[in-house]
Amino acid sequence: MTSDALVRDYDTLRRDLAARDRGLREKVTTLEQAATLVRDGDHVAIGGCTLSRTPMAMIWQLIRAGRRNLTVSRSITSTEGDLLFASGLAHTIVSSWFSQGIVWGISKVMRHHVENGLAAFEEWSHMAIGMRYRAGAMGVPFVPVRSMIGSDVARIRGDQVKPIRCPFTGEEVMAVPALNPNVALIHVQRADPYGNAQLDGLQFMDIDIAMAADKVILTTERIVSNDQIRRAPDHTRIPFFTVEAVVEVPYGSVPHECYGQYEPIFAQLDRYAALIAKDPVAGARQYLDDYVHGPKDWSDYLAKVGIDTLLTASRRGRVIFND
Amino acid sequence: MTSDALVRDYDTLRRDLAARDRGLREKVTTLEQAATLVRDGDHVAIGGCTLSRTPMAMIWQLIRAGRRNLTVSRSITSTEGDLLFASGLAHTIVSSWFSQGIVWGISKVMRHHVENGLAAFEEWSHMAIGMRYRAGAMGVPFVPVRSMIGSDVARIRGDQVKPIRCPFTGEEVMAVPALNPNVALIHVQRADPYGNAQLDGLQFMDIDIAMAADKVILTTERIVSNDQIRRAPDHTRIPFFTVEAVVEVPYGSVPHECYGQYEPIFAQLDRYAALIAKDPVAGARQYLDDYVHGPKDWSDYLAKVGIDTLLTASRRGRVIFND
Amino acid sequence: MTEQTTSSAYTASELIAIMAGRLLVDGQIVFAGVGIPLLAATLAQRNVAPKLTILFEGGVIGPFIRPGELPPSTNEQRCTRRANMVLPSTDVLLLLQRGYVDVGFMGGAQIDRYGNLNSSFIGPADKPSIRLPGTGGGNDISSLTNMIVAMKHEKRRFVEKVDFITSPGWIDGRDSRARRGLPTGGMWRVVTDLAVMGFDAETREMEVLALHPGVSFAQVQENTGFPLRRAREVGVTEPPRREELALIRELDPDRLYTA
Amino acid sequence: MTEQTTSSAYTASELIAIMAGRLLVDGQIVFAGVGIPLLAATLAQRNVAPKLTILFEGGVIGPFIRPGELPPSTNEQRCTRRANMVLPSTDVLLLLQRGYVDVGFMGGAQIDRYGNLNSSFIGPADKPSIRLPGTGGGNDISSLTNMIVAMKHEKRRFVEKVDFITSPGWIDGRDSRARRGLPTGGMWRVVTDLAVMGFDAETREMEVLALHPGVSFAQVQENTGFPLRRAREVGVTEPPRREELALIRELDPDRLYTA
Repeated sequence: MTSDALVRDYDTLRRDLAARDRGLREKVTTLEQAATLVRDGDHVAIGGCTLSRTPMAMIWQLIRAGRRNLTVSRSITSTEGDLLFASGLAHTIVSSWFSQGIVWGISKVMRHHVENGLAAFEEWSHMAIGMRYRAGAMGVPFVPVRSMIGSDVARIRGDQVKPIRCPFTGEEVMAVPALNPNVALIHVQRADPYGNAQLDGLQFMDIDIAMAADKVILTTERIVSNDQIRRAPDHTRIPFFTVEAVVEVPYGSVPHECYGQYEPIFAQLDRYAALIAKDPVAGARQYLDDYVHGPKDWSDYLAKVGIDTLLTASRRGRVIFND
Repeated sequence: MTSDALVRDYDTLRRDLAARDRGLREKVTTLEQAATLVRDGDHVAIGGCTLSRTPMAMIWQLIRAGRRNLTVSRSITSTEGDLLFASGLAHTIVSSWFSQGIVWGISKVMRHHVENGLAAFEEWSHMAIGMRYRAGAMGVPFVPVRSMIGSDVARIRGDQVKPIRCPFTGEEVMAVPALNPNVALIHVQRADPYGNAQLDGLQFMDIDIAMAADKVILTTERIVSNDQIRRAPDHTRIPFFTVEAVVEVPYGSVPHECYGQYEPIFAQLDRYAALIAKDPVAGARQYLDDYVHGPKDWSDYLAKVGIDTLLTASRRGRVIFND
Repeated sequence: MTEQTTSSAYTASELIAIMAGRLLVDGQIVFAGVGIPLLAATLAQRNVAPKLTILFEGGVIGPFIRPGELPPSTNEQRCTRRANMVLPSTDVLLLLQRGYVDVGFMGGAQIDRYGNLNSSFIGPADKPSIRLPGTGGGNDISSLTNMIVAMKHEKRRFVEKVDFITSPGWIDGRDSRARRGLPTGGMWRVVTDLAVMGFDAETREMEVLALHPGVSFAQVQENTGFPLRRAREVGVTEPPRREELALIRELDPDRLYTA
Repeated sequence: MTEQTTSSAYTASELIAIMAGRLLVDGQIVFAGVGIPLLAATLAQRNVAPKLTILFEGGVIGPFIRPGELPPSTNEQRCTRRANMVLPSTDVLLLLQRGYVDVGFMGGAQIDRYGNLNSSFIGPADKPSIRLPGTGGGNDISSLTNMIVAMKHEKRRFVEKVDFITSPGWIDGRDSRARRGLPTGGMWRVVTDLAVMGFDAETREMEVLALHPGVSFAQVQENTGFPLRRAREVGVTEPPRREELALIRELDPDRLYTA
């Protein structure tokens, strides 16, 4: 399966999943090994949203591993999107919004790539992306929605969205196509060695993404025993059989946040913004050199961000729940 | 809006919801008052499933209040369905399965009513009912599914299900129509006075039912402060603005179970089964007289079930989680 | 197989549960219905397939049922004991549609030559002589995955053509299931107290694969309302072992499902 | 209104936030975007509408934002503080489609005579001079509910026709929105640092409803790239009150959104 077909046909979808070993087995591995599960050209969906629970360590590893030509989708794209473009990892980003964040203005890196035709930012409404993952998760080829209708957001999608008539009411709604990514990258607070994941707080689209994807690469702040998961089964949000790799990566979303664990590293985000403000190409390259290619491993990267900075972010991430 | 239209048109659906006061306000009331929110002829959806989290106290109150001609839907129907038919409360039950439970055999009360044309049991697949509620919850008139196709379960639904062609893949799937009940009856472990509800364990279809319905009548084992809800917002499953009434009813599912609180009252269920085994009509009437019309209130009903019995059921309902 | 490890004193239901449980493979994901399927899957999980993952319609992934506390349906809290995950029931059914499930496993009231199941109506649907409890998740499961059915072998249950197709098997045989719009799944095995049956790969007619100890093909045919095919080699199943019987009696001491 | 309770020393953003916040009514359910809308909704909630329920795109129902800790987007944990509920972001957006939301409230980069918003492209979509960040939830919100937009009043932002309709307003005016397939919602108010505008009930052209203190209609027209209508009676808004300004400065002491 390539990421060219808009909607994978059902026989192929079923066969792709049936071919995978979905049995209860341990999947704990390293970032390096997990990165081998992503092939050049894959459609990779990214969990979390904006500055939240971004699977940054896994993205960081994929850039280091030199993967190319990915199509990446995410509800809302922030600085990780800049790195995906600047590193050459992704040629297309499917998203509803793409910039560092409102307080930092429009992403100059995104602008440079898109305005010069070096890469594509394929825009869908936020709900439409969510419903595309949901259709994929449910194993149906499309779902009807009532947004995007009548706007240019729909118009420029061409044949990727289609009006459809309800067979009961006769009214016209919009069909959005299922999205079944080849790989989903998801970062969570807690998972067991089989890949049963428990998410705290904001879920964004992660559950649908996990169900829709051919396979999930899970990074987690902490690996806990299967026994702990089984004591609170109604907190489990992602079942093990969707997951192909589990990697324990403390501070795995830095410089973004992880709910209940740490807040975004605003100093790091400001530093990045300042770098690309001068020159989006050189600035992004320097950031990649300094923070992605430079460190010998993820811990080294964290050391470069600074232990005081991390502890402050942790304190701020927890203090909100002291109230 | 009557329950005659298969799918309510969107304008009416939006208008019906817009007309309701969805503001943050206290809604604590009594079973008697809550029962006035259900009108004769309404489509009433029932939360829980089989012997679990059945909103029994509310059903009990509706029978006492003499409501008539309801269409009732539920994922799977057990003894509450017998009472709905035998009391004349419902003329139609929309469900995937209807009997007391496999260990008690086929419901003689259901058989009596259906085989003699006194009432209707309208059968859909379990997932189809779930997807009908889900379409209703999402505000779309239909969703595609891949079950019921090719079976007589679909055939006897006639125009209530329709094949639909995917505009992207060209394949034919089955469209099931949205179901937006007039009222949903849902029993939970915990809710605040505004109607924010936190469910433990099995959710069944309750979240979709709550979102799909015009209004929810919530019964709860326990009313907690809004402050408690706000300390664990990711445990909230039903938002206050779907809810029209909140009634605190300890043991509100008896003789069925409530997850983490109490198990089914098997002795009571055996007693009921024995009563209707002899004569479904006289047996059900006697049960209604003894357990529904007889008691002066819900506490009196519980006293009739027996305090020892309730405490034993509570112990058994909690012991499963001691392990 | 020695005398010490087998036993001939067992009920029909125990036999069915044991034989059906043996069809499950470690590591599989099994969507199990209430009754014998639940019992057989739990038996397999405790016996030979510790990594078997059981799904229940109530919205449960990977529980361990406690001996002596079998749930009255697959929708009660007993079903969730030490599960990996609980989720809305619509979503656990959608796992079938997405393709996560290896095998569906349920009981049946009436089955026909092509493995179609009826649990809705005896007699015409508009004026049935018996209104049965209905599909539950049966239609969804059998529409979307490969099926094992466990049931008593009686002539009134094994009929030429079911009165009503509640849960589709191979419909009218050959490629009729796919042509009706069901490209995946299908009836795989039927386990009774007399034999284990499959379906001919081409015609999709029911065929006897193996006879239970002491049962003849003629006896199976006699209890079947249509001509049964015989597989090229009809085997004989290994009799229930003492450990299997001990386990099943530990699981269901009150004979809730194995009377 | 006395000197003691008003103040003329405020930024344009503060003025917009205060004026926009005043449009919210206690008990409403408001879907708020990041920036001024988030700030204005929080202001209203703390000031005059304690039972206002704020929804955020990240999947949040009814939070209380803490002063000095405004979130950088509507998708971080700061958005969830003391919320009634968090839920998947797709599901919070579906609340709009189902009809639970009274009003959507967002910022805008470019708006036209009929209240259509552009946050996607300056110049042609296939070769834009500026690629803007895109719709986010804007398209969904404006397609499905009644809208308040808060933005700076500049001629380059108030254009005859937007380059690209990201978030639909009244499309080409009159009943064109409904004819395009959007039967509900629509642009209700536009709040700027100069005035509060609505849309003519028939033609759906933008019209000035009220001018902020010291602003003339001519001044508003001068900063608008199309001819503005005047409502039958153009009012003058009450100036920001000291309490409102104090509150907004308490909420945003670092001037994250109100510089």
